[in-house]
Amino acid sequence: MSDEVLVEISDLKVHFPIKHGVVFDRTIGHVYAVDGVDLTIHKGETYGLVGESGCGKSTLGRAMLRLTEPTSGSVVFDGTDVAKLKGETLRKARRRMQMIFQDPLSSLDPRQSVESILVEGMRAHGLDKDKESTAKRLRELLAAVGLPESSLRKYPHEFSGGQRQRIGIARALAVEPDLIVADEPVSALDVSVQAQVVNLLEELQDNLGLTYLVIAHDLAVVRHISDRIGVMYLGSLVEEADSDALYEQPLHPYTKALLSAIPVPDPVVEDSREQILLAGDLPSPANPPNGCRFHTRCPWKQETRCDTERPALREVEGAAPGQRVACHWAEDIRDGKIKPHEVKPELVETGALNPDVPHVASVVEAMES
Amino acid sequence: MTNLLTRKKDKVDELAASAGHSLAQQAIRRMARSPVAIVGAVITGLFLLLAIFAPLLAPKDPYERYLQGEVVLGSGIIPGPRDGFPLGVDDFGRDLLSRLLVGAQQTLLVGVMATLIGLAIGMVIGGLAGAFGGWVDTVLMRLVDVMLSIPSLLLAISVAALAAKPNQWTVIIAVAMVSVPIFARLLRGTMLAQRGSDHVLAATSLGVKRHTIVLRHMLPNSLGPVIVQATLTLATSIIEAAALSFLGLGDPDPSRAEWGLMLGKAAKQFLDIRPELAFYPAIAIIIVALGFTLLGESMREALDPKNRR
Amino acid sequence: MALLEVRDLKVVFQRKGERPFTAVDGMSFDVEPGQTVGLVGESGCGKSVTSLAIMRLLAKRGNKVTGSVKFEGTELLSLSDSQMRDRRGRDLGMVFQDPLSSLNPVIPIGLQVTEVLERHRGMARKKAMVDAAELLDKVGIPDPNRRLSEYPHQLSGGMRQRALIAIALACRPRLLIADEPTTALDVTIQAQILALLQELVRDTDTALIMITHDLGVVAGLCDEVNVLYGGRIVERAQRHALFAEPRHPYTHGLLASIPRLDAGRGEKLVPIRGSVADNIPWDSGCAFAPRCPNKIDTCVSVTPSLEEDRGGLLRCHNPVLPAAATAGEGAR
Amino acid sequence: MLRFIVRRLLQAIPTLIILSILVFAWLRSLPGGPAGAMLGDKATPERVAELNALMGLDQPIFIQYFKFLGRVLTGDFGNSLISTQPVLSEIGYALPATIELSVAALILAVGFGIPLGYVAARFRGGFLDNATIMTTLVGVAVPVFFLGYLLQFVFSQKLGIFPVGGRQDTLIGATDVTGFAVLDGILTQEWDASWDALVHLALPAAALATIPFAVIVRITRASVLDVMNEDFIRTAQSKGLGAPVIRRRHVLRNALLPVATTVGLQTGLLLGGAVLTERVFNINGLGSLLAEGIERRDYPRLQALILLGAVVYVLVNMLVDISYGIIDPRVRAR
Amino acid sequence: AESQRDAGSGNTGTFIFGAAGNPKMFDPIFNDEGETFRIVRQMYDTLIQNKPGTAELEPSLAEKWEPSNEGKTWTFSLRKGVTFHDGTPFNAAAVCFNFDRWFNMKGKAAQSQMIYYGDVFEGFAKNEGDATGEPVYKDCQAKDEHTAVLNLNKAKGAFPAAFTLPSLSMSSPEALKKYNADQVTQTGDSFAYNDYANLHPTGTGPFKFEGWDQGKGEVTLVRNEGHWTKPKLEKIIFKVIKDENGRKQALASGDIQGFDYPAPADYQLLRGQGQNVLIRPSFNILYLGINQKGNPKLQDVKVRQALAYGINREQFVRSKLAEGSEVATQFVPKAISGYNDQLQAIPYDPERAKQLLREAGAEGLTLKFYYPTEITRPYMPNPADTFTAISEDLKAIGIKIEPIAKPWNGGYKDDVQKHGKQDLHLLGWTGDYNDAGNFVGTFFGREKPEFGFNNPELFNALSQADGTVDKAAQKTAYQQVNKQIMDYLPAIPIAYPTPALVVGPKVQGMVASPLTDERFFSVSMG
Ligand SMILES: Nc1ncnc2c1ncn2[C@@H]1O[C@H](COP(=O)(O)OP(=O)(O)OP(=O)(O)O)[C@@H](O)[C@H]1O
Ligand SMILES: Nc1ncnc2c1ncn2[C@@H]1O[C@H](COP(=O)(O)OP(=O)(O)OP(=O)(O)O)[C@@H](O)[C@H]1O
Ligand SMILES: [Mg+2]
Ligand SMILES: [Mg+2]
Repeated sequence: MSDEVLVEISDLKVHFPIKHGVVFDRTIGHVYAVDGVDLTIHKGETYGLVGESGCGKSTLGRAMLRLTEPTSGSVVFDGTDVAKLKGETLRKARRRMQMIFQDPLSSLDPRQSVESILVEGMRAHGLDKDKESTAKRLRELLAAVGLPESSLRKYPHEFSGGQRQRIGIARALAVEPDLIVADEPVSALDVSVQAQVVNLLEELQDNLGLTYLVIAHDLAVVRHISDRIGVMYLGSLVEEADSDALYEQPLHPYTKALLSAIPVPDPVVEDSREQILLAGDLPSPANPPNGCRFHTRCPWKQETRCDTERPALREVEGAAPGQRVACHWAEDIRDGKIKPHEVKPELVETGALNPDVPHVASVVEAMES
Repeated sequence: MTNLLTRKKDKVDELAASAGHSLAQQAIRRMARSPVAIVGAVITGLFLLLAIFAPLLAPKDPYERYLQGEVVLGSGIIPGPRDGFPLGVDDFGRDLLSRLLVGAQQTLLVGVMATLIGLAIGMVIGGLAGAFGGWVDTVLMRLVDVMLSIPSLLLAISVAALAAKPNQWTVIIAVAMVSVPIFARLLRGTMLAQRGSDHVLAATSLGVKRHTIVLRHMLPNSLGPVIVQATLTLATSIIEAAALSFLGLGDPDPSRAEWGLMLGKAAKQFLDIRPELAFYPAIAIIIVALGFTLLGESMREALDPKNRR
Repeated sequence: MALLEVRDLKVVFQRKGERPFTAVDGMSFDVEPGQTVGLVGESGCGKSVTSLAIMRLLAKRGNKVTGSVKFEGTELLSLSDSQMRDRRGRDLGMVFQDPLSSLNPVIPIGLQVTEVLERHRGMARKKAMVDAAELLDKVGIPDPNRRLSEYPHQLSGGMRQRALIAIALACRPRLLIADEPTTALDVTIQAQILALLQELVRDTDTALIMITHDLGVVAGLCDEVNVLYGGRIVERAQRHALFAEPRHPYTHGLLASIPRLDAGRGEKLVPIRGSVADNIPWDSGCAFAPRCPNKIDTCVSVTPSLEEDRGGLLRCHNPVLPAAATAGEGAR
Repeated sequence: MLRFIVRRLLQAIPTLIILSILVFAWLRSLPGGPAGAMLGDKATPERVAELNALMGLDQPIFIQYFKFLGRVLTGDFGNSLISTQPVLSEIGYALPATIELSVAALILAVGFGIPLGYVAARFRGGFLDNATIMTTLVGVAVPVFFLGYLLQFVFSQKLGIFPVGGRQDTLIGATDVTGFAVLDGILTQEWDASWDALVHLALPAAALATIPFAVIVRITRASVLDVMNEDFIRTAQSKGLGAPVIRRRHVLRNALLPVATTVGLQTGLLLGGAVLTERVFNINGLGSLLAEGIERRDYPRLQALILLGAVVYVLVNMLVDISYGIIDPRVRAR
Repeated sequence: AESQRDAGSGNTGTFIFGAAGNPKMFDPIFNDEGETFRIVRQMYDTLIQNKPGTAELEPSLAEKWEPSNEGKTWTFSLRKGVTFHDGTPFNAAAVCFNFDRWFNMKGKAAQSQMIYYGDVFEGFAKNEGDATGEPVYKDCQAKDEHTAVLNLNKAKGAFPAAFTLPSLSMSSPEALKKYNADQVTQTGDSFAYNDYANLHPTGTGPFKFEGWDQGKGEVTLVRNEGHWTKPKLEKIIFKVIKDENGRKQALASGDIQGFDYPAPADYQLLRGQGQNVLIRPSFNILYLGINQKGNPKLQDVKVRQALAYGINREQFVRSKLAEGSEVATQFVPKAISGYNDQLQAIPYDPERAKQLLREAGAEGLTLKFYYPTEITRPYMPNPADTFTAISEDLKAIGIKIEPIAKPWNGGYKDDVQKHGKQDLHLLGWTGDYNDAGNFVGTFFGREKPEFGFNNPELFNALSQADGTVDKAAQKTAYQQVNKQIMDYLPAIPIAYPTPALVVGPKVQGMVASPLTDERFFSVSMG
């Protein structure tokens, strides 16, 4: 780990238009999936991103790699703004940033052998100079992720979940990237196998000096592997801190609640744990609340500012170095000056913009998808 | 570990089932156990053999007017079965059995070519729409909508009537046009699904070139349903061609031994005096169409991830 | 007498042309009134099949259920279909994993709640609606009257799960079976739902069978925990005992392999090697043997039986010793 | 809901415009031309040329198109070349027959298809199920016109149960009110006329219904099976609900969704099949108009019929969408 | 509903005839099509008519007709006491009104629809269409109440037979005026007619128009009580059944009591059911056209003869055509005055054919053979079968055939008659009235793309024959011409098919006409 900055994201926004129309679709609103995120990742570190489902973690990760077009903002990767690259330069730049997906199987083309999966990226970047060196490289890759050499001729469906994820990791490694974005790398795996992948990721980082952005909704996993953690809520970062600092002294009410909500496999801890139960549900990202996005569920919500002024991510006096929080009242809450109160859950309006409702122009279309 | 989304895991299983390579093998294995599939395969197999070797199998020249002298339509006489003519002759005194056998070849030709042409055009349209999305998709799909909004037989009739110089290909193309929108929509659907899929995203993030992604990843993975549909289309094409023949829009060479043509003519003219002339080709068409349908349906069933376990 | 006595429950799936598959293999456990019993295990170990077998909700064909399930002394497995229907929803309630797909998308929430009241309480629709609103209110759904006429897709995930719970508890059943009720939900919502369940069960003295793969959930909720592996119970203990001194190498391995929020960074996780696919059939030894760090020769030759062990039950030839806190070293 | 309907209507406009252009361009590119069709046997080349000039067919094609479009928009499809009657009134006369036939076929297909599909699903894998599937597969493989002849041969010629064709006995002297023979009989209380019309409908409707019937059976079966596997059915069972309630309240409604769509798509097939059926059973409906129009290159009639077909198709599918909205609240919400 | 079938068993006096298509409208002058003529004939009378069952003339509205002035003047003595269906009297003024109406018809649209008038009278007072020539008609005078005098600008062999044409039927002047009969409008691709044509046709004929139910496809006529023929039927219904099988079955089941043109293959079957198949004497000709411009080899008469010898017409006629059909010996049928009975049919002799081809150096000849689809004609019940039979025969003498099928209206007539794209083609002709010129004059009277030859000698002979006013002299002239044609062999006459008419067992008094000119006044239901 160093202080050298590898990625610097500033004011990144990704808004997905919601289309709807009579004759021609027109945009009637946006899903504010990522809405103004600033974030810095240092070389060699693991940055963890947590948050509830739908808060924009994956979108952020993808926008970083330009797999989703950002609406605005910049993603400076090692000096170049990825958000502005085009065509062939973008394609070339992709070599240095790779992704690991949640669902190991669907991210592997079922018709490709492992060899072909691994060689494809190398070929795209001219790394497969000659047969011998390629073969050597393949052996290295397999060894690195702990798969037998005989795997090369096999197809993804012939592997177990954990092994498939290893193939996905090997594919990412094949092009010798600097940064790997891992989007829920273990959440689709059996409980007993998750640790294998987590350990592998850590090992690879040690050996290859990789930089990770690990996305998960599971704070325990994130805390385990990350150096620093960003907590997301409704498209923006609400808190960012070193892994331990975050656990020891969460400053944002949401972080507090999140931490307290996670069950620990230890009855002793569980029995004594004091939970902050949040009321209500996550509002729709298409219709985020004004002011602080969290104010609708916040037990520390104040009369002023919270529902009008959107708090920026800031450092707080007396907090751990590098800890930043987006709450107007962080200090007062920490110091116990403000007491939590009960929150009446608000109705979360679903309906037209509900992601559960398929958006189709006609039934015929719906049937096909 | 908390919160393992088993829901998502189910999907993984499903995908494992539909994974390309295993998919084919599993499907074949499952089909080998299904009587429906076996019947379908046997019928289609026999039909294919028959079609290929028809000229060798036919006992007589299907175009020679052996018993023409004995045909007197004015008195309603078309000679029936007799020595050397086990099924009798048609209204030109030609051997019916030989014509039926050779007809398999023509029928197969019509069915296969119509399907292939429909498939080719449909795949180009659907493939472009699916690969590019956006306005290309919008424009192409509007076109397909239009084709869909004309009932299939009308579409075929229209195309058949359009031909300046009708020949066998007119029928084939007419029938092919009917399946174009079906193939186009099917391929587009699967391609679009592929577009957002993780493995395409993975290839993009690896920096694989766009056309390579389309051709190497998206297209091959979209083919399964298309192949199933093609098998089913073969059956409907044969029937559709017969309907065109019936409406007088069929093959303009009136003496060609083709089931649809034979059926169309006999159903109109000789149902009262010699119904066999209509029944034999009709039964042949029904059996073959059934064969392809059975095969296609069992293939669809076998490929359906829902039926796994 | 226990409220529910499950004895030697066995479910065999048999499909034409395929080998029979034993999903649940001699399961026995008791649930006392007011008690919360946990069934924990990885995906595919037979948790859901067990619960469905108890509720007699498995398909009529393609499987064979043997053994005994006694509810308040009545053998459920030999009840007639209609007698069993009378019990379901009244004596036995059930909550499923996915709240969205477990609610009928085309019927208003209200009707889905009142249905059960009408069925078992013989209430008229109007009266049932009033009760339904009360129920929704009790499970914490705001503005219940309005929600009655809404459809499932108009509710958020957490609200849907609350509605499902309301349905399951509508007739005050003696036993509630919750099959991974929070798996599809976010942590903050999960916490709400778990708290709600706990409260309802406590208030009404309902017994609860909690099915989950999340040891954390079990730790906070259950009185007694059954750990399942390959369709059999491999370990049973009171929750404190189980987490303090896991005896079965599988239980132990699970605990060691998952990161704990309260453990610091850097502590290496100890994975269980292999995967569930490596199981061997129970009749030729211990199913877990191929993945077991404590494997000894007998493990692959003699099938272990469930035996008394320090106040709980254990199915293992070579259990983890309490001292061996570092066991599982051989996991790699 | 109203907005939803309006929107679906407006969405159809571009489709119809493209269609009109295609239809127009296509018909104009056909050899022969209307004059030939009009003049029949006595058409000398000179007369044909003269008529063509008279009808403005020598003008640039796009001018012809706009003139055509202008007339179409004012509801004027011109006169049929064959009958010289206004196409619109021709269609008006033929429409009831085709509607009667299609509706009867649809009623047969839906009325028998859904219950049978449902029963097949309930006894999945059993004899009844297999027999049903086999029947529907065979049903799809039989050419409609041949089936028509077969039915005619067996039921009217051999058994004499049903009339061979037509819509009604000529001499029954039914009073014409709406043009719908069955309905007219009811309106005027000429019950024998209604009955006669129904008897005439039986065979053609049965022939026309086969394919939609087969498709509906199979879709129903598949979707019932799908729904029966849904989690919410398990929820309903866990409530202790009886099978009939579950079936009625939970299975059927959800299972009907895909069936509704299929029914919509089948109307396209019905129109095509009507061409063949009407021919075989000698019904003077749109199908015969069309067949005759094609044979004799009756441009005005063909244009009108194809456009009408597309409009009907679009409308029916809109109705399906609306019914979908009624059944499924998720669609309504949009 | 008052079911008439149940009301009285047996004779109800209603005759239901199965029509193959909808009528166009009922103004005879604008019509050119058989389905409509069949109905029109029952409602209107012409000045002269054909004697039932023949092509001989007999009085109708005119009791006598007299040519004078070298055939340029025709004097008609009219039947007395005749009234139109609207009650107005039929007289010489009405006759002249009709002739003047036709002659003075205004508007391109209207003129373009008067096909038969154009053929016979060649021009209008003011020609608005391009293709019409000098008018033959000069004027008409009502000499007295019952004598009409028609003056022509030139004599034509077609007269007086042409006065039997149903197009030249007499309509009620009152009705014509009242219902705007002359108004024919053209919009877009099509023509629209007036109330007279659609709703109020008014003639003097044995049956009156009652109604046209387009929904059911039924035209109903009722008896004209005062008609001099004393029609027996109370009512005639023309019921449209477009499908041939449908008509056949409707007849079998008693839904209809007659239809036209049954397929030859069904004659036996129909008779077996007790139906009466009435075979019309042939008044038509089916020929194999030869286009000499298409292939230069065809300009050699030997090659044309070879084709004639190579076709087994005997066999074709026997196996494919109806009984009574005969192999054609020339281009006019027997019933036509001018038929040359000296001429023998060219025999089937494939060896001779090959020999001739060899002599002409035309072995291995490849010919484009056109045939029409989507049509049946009285002279060609099944074009595809006809094509098959002939082309197979020609293949047998070593000629290669390139088959080209075209829809009748979708290019066949254009290609064959206008552009002459073919080498060989199938066509034929049904006579309109008893006049040889109506056949051979139409075919070979001038140079045409259809046949692609220029034979001034032949053209001359034909026009002279046509101009001969004396009937006997004209007959001899045509016999001569027919021989000349067969020697030159510009095409090959194949057969004189006999189109039939079928009626149910109870139908009596139906007389089949060679000209398909059946008038139902004599029909009764037994
Ligand atoms: N392509 C897209 N078009 C429209 N909306 C999108 C798209 N992708 C994501 N969204 C919406 O953006 C929001 C954020 O999605 P995202 O996938 O980034 O969430 P997430 O935090 O990764 O959630 P999860 O934990 O469920 O993966 C969601 O409401 C989602 O519905
Ligand atoms: N209907 C069935 N037919 C055949 N096998 C089945 C059926 N239902 C379940 N099984 C099998 O029985 C085993 C146990 O399934 P069960 O659903 O009980 O697992 P689980 O413990 O609930 O897992 P999860 O955590 O994924 O829900 C699995 O291997 C499964 O494949
Ligand atoms: Mg995500
Ligand atoms: Mg489960």
